[in-house]
Amino acid sequence: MENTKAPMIQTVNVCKNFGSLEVLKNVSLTVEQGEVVCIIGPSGSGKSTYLRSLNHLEKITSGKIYIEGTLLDDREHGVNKVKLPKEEKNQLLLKMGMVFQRFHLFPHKTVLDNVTIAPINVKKIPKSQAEQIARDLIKRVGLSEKVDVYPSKLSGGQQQRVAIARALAMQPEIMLFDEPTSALDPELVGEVLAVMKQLAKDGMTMFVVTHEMSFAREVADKVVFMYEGEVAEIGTPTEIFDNPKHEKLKQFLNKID
Amino acid sequence: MENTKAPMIQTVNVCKNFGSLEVLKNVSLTVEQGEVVCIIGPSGSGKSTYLRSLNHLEKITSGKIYIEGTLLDDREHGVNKVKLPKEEKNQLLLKMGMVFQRFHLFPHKTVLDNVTIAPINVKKIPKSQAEQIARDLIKRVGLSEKVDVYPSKLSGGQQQRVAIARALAMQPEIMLFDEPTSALDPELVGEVLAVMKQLAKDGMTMFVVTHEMSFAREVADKVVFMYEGEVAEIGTPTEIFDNPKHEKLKQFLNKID
Amino acid sequence: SSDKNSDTSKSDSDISTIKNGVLKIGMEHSYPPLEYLDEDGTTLIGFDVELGKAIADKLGLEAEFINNAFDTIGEALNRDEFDVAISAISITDARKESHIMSKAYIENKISLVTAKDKGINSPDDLKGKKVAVQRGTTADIYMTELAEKNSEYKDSDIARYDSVMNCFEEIKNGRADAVMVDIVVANYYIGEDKDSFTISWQSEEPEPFGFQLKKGNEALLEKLEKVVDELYADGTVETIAKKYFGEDAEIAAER
Amino acid sequence: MSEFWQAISVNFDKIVNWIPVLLKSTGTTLLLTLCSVSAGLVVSVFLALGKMSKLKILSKLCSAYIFFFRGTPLLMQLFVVYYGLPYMGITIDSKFFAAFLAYAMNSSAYLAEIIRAAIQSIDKGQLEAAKSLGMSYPMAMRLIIIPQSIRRLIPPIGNEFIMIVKDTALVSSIALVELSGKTKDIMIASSSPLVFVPALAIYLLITGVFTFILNRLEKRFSVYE
Amino acid sequence: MSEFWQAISVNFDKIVNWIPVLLKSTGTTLLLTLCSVSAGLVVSVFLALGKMSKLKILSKLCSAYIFFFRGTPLLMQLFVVYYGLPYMGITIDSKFFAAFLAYAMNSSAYLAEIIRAAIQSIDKGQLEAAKSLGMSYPMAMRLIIIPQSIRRLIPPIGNEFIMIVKDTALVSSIALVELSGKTKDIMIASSSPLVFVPALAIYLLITGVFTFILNRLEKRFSVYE
Ligand SMILES: Nc1ncnc2c1ncn2[C@@H]1O[C@H](COP(=O)(O)OP(=O)(O)OP(=O)(O)O)[C@@H](O)[C@H]1O
Ligand SMILES: Nc1ncnc2c1ncn2[C@@H]1O[C@H](COP(=O)(O)OP(=O)(O)OP(=O)(O)O)[C@@H](O)[C@H]1O
Ligand SMILES: [Mg+2]
Ligand SMILES: [Mg+2]
Repeated sequence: MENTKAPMIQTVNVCKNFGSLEVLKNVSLTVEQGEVVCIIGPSGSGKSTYLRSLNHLEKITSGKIYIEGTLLDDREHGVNKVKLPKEEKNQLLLKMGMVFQRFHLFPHKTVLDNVTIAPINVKKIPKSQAEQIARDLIKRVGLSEKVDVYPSKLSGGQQQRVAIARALAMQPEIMLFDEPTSALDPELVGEVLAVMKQLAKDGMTMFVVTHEMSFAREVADKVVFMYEGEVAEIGTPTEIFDNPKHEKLKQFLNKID
Repeated sequence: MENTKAPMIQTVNVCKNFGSLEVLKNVSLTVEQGEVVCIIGPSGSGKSTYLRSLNHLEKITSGKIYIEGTLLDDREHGVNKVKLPKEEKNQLLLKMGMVFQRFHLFPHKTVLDNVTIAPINVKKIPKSQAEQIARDLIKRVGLSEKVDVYPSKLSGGQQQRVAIARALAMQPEIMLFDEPTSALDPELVGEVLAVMKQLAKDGMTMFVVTHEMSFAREVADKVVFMYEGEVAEIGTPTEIFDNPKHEKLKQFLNKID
Repeated sequence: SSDKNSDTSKSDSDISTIKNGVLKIGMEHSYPPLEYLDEDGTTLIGFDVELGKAIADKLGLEAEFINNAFDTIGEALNRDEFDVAISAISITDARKESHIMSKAYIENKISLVTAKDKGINSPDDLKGKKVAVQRGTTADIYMTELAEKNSEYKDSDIARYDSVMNCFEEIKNGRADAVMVDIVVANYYIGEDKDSFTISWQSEEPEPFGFQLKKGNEALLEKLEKVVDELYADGTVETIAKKYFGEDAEIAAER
Repeated sequence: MSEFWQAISVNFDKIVNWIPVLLKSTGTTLLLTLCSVSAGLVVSVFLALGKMSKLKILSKLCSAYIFFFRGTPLLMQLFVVYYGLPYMGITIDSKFFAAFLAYAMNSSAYLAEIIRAAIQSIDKGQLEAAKSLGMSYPMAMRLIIIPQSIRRLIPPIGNEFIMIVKDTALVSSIALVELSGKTKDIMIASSSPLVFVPALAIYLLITGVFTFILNRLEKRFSVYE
Repeated sequence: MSEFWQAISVNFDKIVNWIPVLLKSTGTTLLLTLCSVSAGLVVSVFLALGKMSKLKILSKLCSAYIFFFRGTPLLMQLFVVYYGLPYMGITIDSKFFAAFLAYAMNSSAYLAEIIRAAIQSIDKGQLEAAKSLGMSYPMAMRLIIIPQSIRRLIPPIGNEFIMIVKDTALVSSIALVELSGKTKDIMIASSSPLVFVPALAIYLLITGVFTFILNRLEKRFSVYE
């Protein structure tokens, strides 16, 4: 059954230039439904750019992006040849939830409002129902007692957990994480990773850019090593960490130690 | 012989309040000459405040600070009872070099100028001589080819290495490091720690606030665990990491893992 | 011209303020037709200007005109910024007290200019009407006193402008009902517009213009009075007056 | 200096008598400021959004408007509106309204730049987070960006207000009586510059009180920071 | 509107003839601006450092000076200098110098706040780094903080310059002839407001050119960023 489903996300030869700088070079990757894929790689290798391209925070220069088998982008020279109706395009994009390195909670909204604002305004869910869902999610990330607090009163780890709840409130089918723990104090990293692990356990499809090798090793179904805009190596955690082939991957793992 | 020398730094019952917030509570510590002492502890436990108090970036509320046996501070209610001549006080402070978490290189000066500016202007060393010393130091941190570059063109790890060279150029007898690697991308941490290890090997007295447990384990003569403004536990790396006694230390080490 | 040179050196010694053979004349150069700029924006013209030149000529001096805000002309005289002010300055008791005022050099009255159909024939008709005046002029003082003495006039109905030209703009575009102004100026402005505007009233009290000088400069005053008498006698004043005030203007001062 | 204090003490009664007269004209000063900044604020929102718009023509038009009103002296703008427009067949009867028009147009240009700066100072991440939650650009503006800019807007808008309070001094040139014009009239009538003392004090009082209120407001709006 | 364009085309020759006259008076505008902003800049450095000083009296004095000159209209300041000072026994002979004095004092207050903001915007870590290297506060200011503030100073100082260019319009009220005063004169002489067209164009040109130079300078100074 599972195998006959279309991949959650598939990209074919995605390229992205910033001016003359080629940041992504023919990146082709697939994330199956229910899979957890981790992307690792040195700074500037294009990990964030790739993730951001998926949900249209960046426009790719060329290549194809499929979401659950539907062609969302088919670009050449920056022009999208797919002309989806706006409504349909938005529906596809809403299948992806995103968590950022620097949280980006809305500072003028309480925790509860942060989590309900999109469901109420974008999905037009009734307020009371949205709040019910939000409270459940906030409980799930362990912050029930912070519901009415402003983000500035939270630690980094707590903020990131709210950001995860906020993304989940839109009931996405895949969660994109861009280094969700690297802006955190070391002792706060654990609490966020715990929430993510639980999420993976619950069967959420996840695409995670991370520097936390132990997390990748433990949770990932597949690990992708990016290097200078290219997918340099793909494999199971064991293959990548215990038997790296690419020279640069070896160097990278050595440095991280 | 070594033992008869006065300790490099000694503090007795150092307290520091920010308004009604007690950040340091009777911190008494000693750093012997040639020793490497690492301070660990959760965020907000007062590690930075303690380090900054030593070289007068913060004024302590009460307590005593000795530098090489000379009483620099003997404060009560914020008033220093020691009245050293300004010149002598500055001399004592110059025995300490400081490296910050966020580097704080001077952005309008090239690498070379960053390293020479203090020797030339504070120590009144002739420019050519200062530059000679600076070039040696820059070479020592492995950045000879970056001498004429502005800091903005350097990676975080390179900037931190320049910051170390800059502090060393004043020929301090002890180096204070405040989380020197926690603003760095993971793959850049190693190059900075390598420089620090070499420094330790060369016999520099060092006082290091850090979250890098492996560094502390490898290099430190003594590890201090601070918790809520107090020295909760002191010991050799083996004692602290393999046989922690304080409940909070155990929790802390677990979280960091 | 050698004659002129000897004259100049003589006057230099006579009157301490005069240097290098230049008679400095202060005026605010936005008061047509007495002192104003030609349409090119640079050439200073007007009755006072030509009179000033004629006077300087007679004295064997070069005339230099210095622009000064009207309300600080007295101050400027006191600090020797110029030797004499010729700027349509009415001879008032206050001015006589603080400065030397010459005898009248031309006659003048204050007047009321209105649109023909306004039915304003004297200051009595101004109750509830908007009157435009130039700030600090005798017209301003006249209206202010009127409003102070008589509660039927409201001070808020007096609109005080920095320049007399603005006052006339206001009756042209209907934002003011009347302008109170020196009659010589009124004549100039009505000029071509005789069909629509009229001088509906003029004061009984004459308000002639005089030269204003710093106290203690009687030596210069004496010379100026003498020269003006000569200029009256040889018809120069009349010629200039006709040029700026029209053929039938009666401006001759009693001297 | 001692002469100065002596003059004040000798003329103390006079000065006291001027104060109610000056305060009355201060009413015009404040009313004009309030009206024109309020109207300017409404216009400025459209100008700011217009200048940031992707529609080239709209953006260019708004930029030109802003450039013109920021690039020329307010005094001239006032002259053009009051003395110039009648030549083009538009005569504004009320001096107050003419001044209001010039000041509102002028401040709308300044306020537009203020609003634009405030919006652009909001971390780009906020817009990205909103987008990633499916919000459209207008919705993100309305719910996320503009509410956050408001706190940052308070100080510069307050400054603009204070600027206009002071700039109302210029309207004496169209014979609209406010604090400065009245001061000048009294100076001429009394042939003494003493009236400047209470007049300057009133200006300082206004700007002082306003600065105080501003600081309060700013604190009020920063509860969440 | 069509009337307007017609008026322009009919009077085109006249307008062209006014331009050199206007440009000549623009000299005064620019000279006054340049002198007063330069002098203001010198004074403002001391004011800014004074206000930040730990010496309470000095700090209070500087604050009061800044509050006064920012809190009252420049027009009134000009009046006080021009009309008021002579009563206090201080007589300024030249109108230009009187205007210069008022404008320099005024802009020094604004510039002081600009400088203070720029200095305070420099990351506190810079001062701490300098201190930890043994530099005294004055040395750190001189070698580290002030050089870094300069780039941040360019835009607001440029703005102040543009402000003063426009504010010179006020000196026509003391009969010092500059661009605005000349424009008024020509308006009176020609009994037509057409002269506003070239005058406004000159102002826009000045502000435009200056804004352009500013942007260039700003880029120049940001080599190290
Ligand atoms: N908006 C942009 N304009 C120009 N260049 C950009 C932009 N965004 C990213 N880049 C460049 O693209 C390259 C890849 O950046 P990206 O952020 O995707 O790397 P990354 O792998 O996420 O690195 P990190 O681990 O530091 O987050 C870098 O060289 C970066 O400088
Ligand atoms: N200038 C200040 N004013 C008020 N409180 C301060 C100030 N500096 C630090 N604190 C407070 O003092 C406490 C200790 O801060 P400190 O920076 O020393 O902790 P730390 O152990 O270095 O933490 P971290 O690991 O996050 O750097 C914290 O609660 C902090 O909020
Ligand atoms: Mg990234
Ligand atoms: Mg710290």
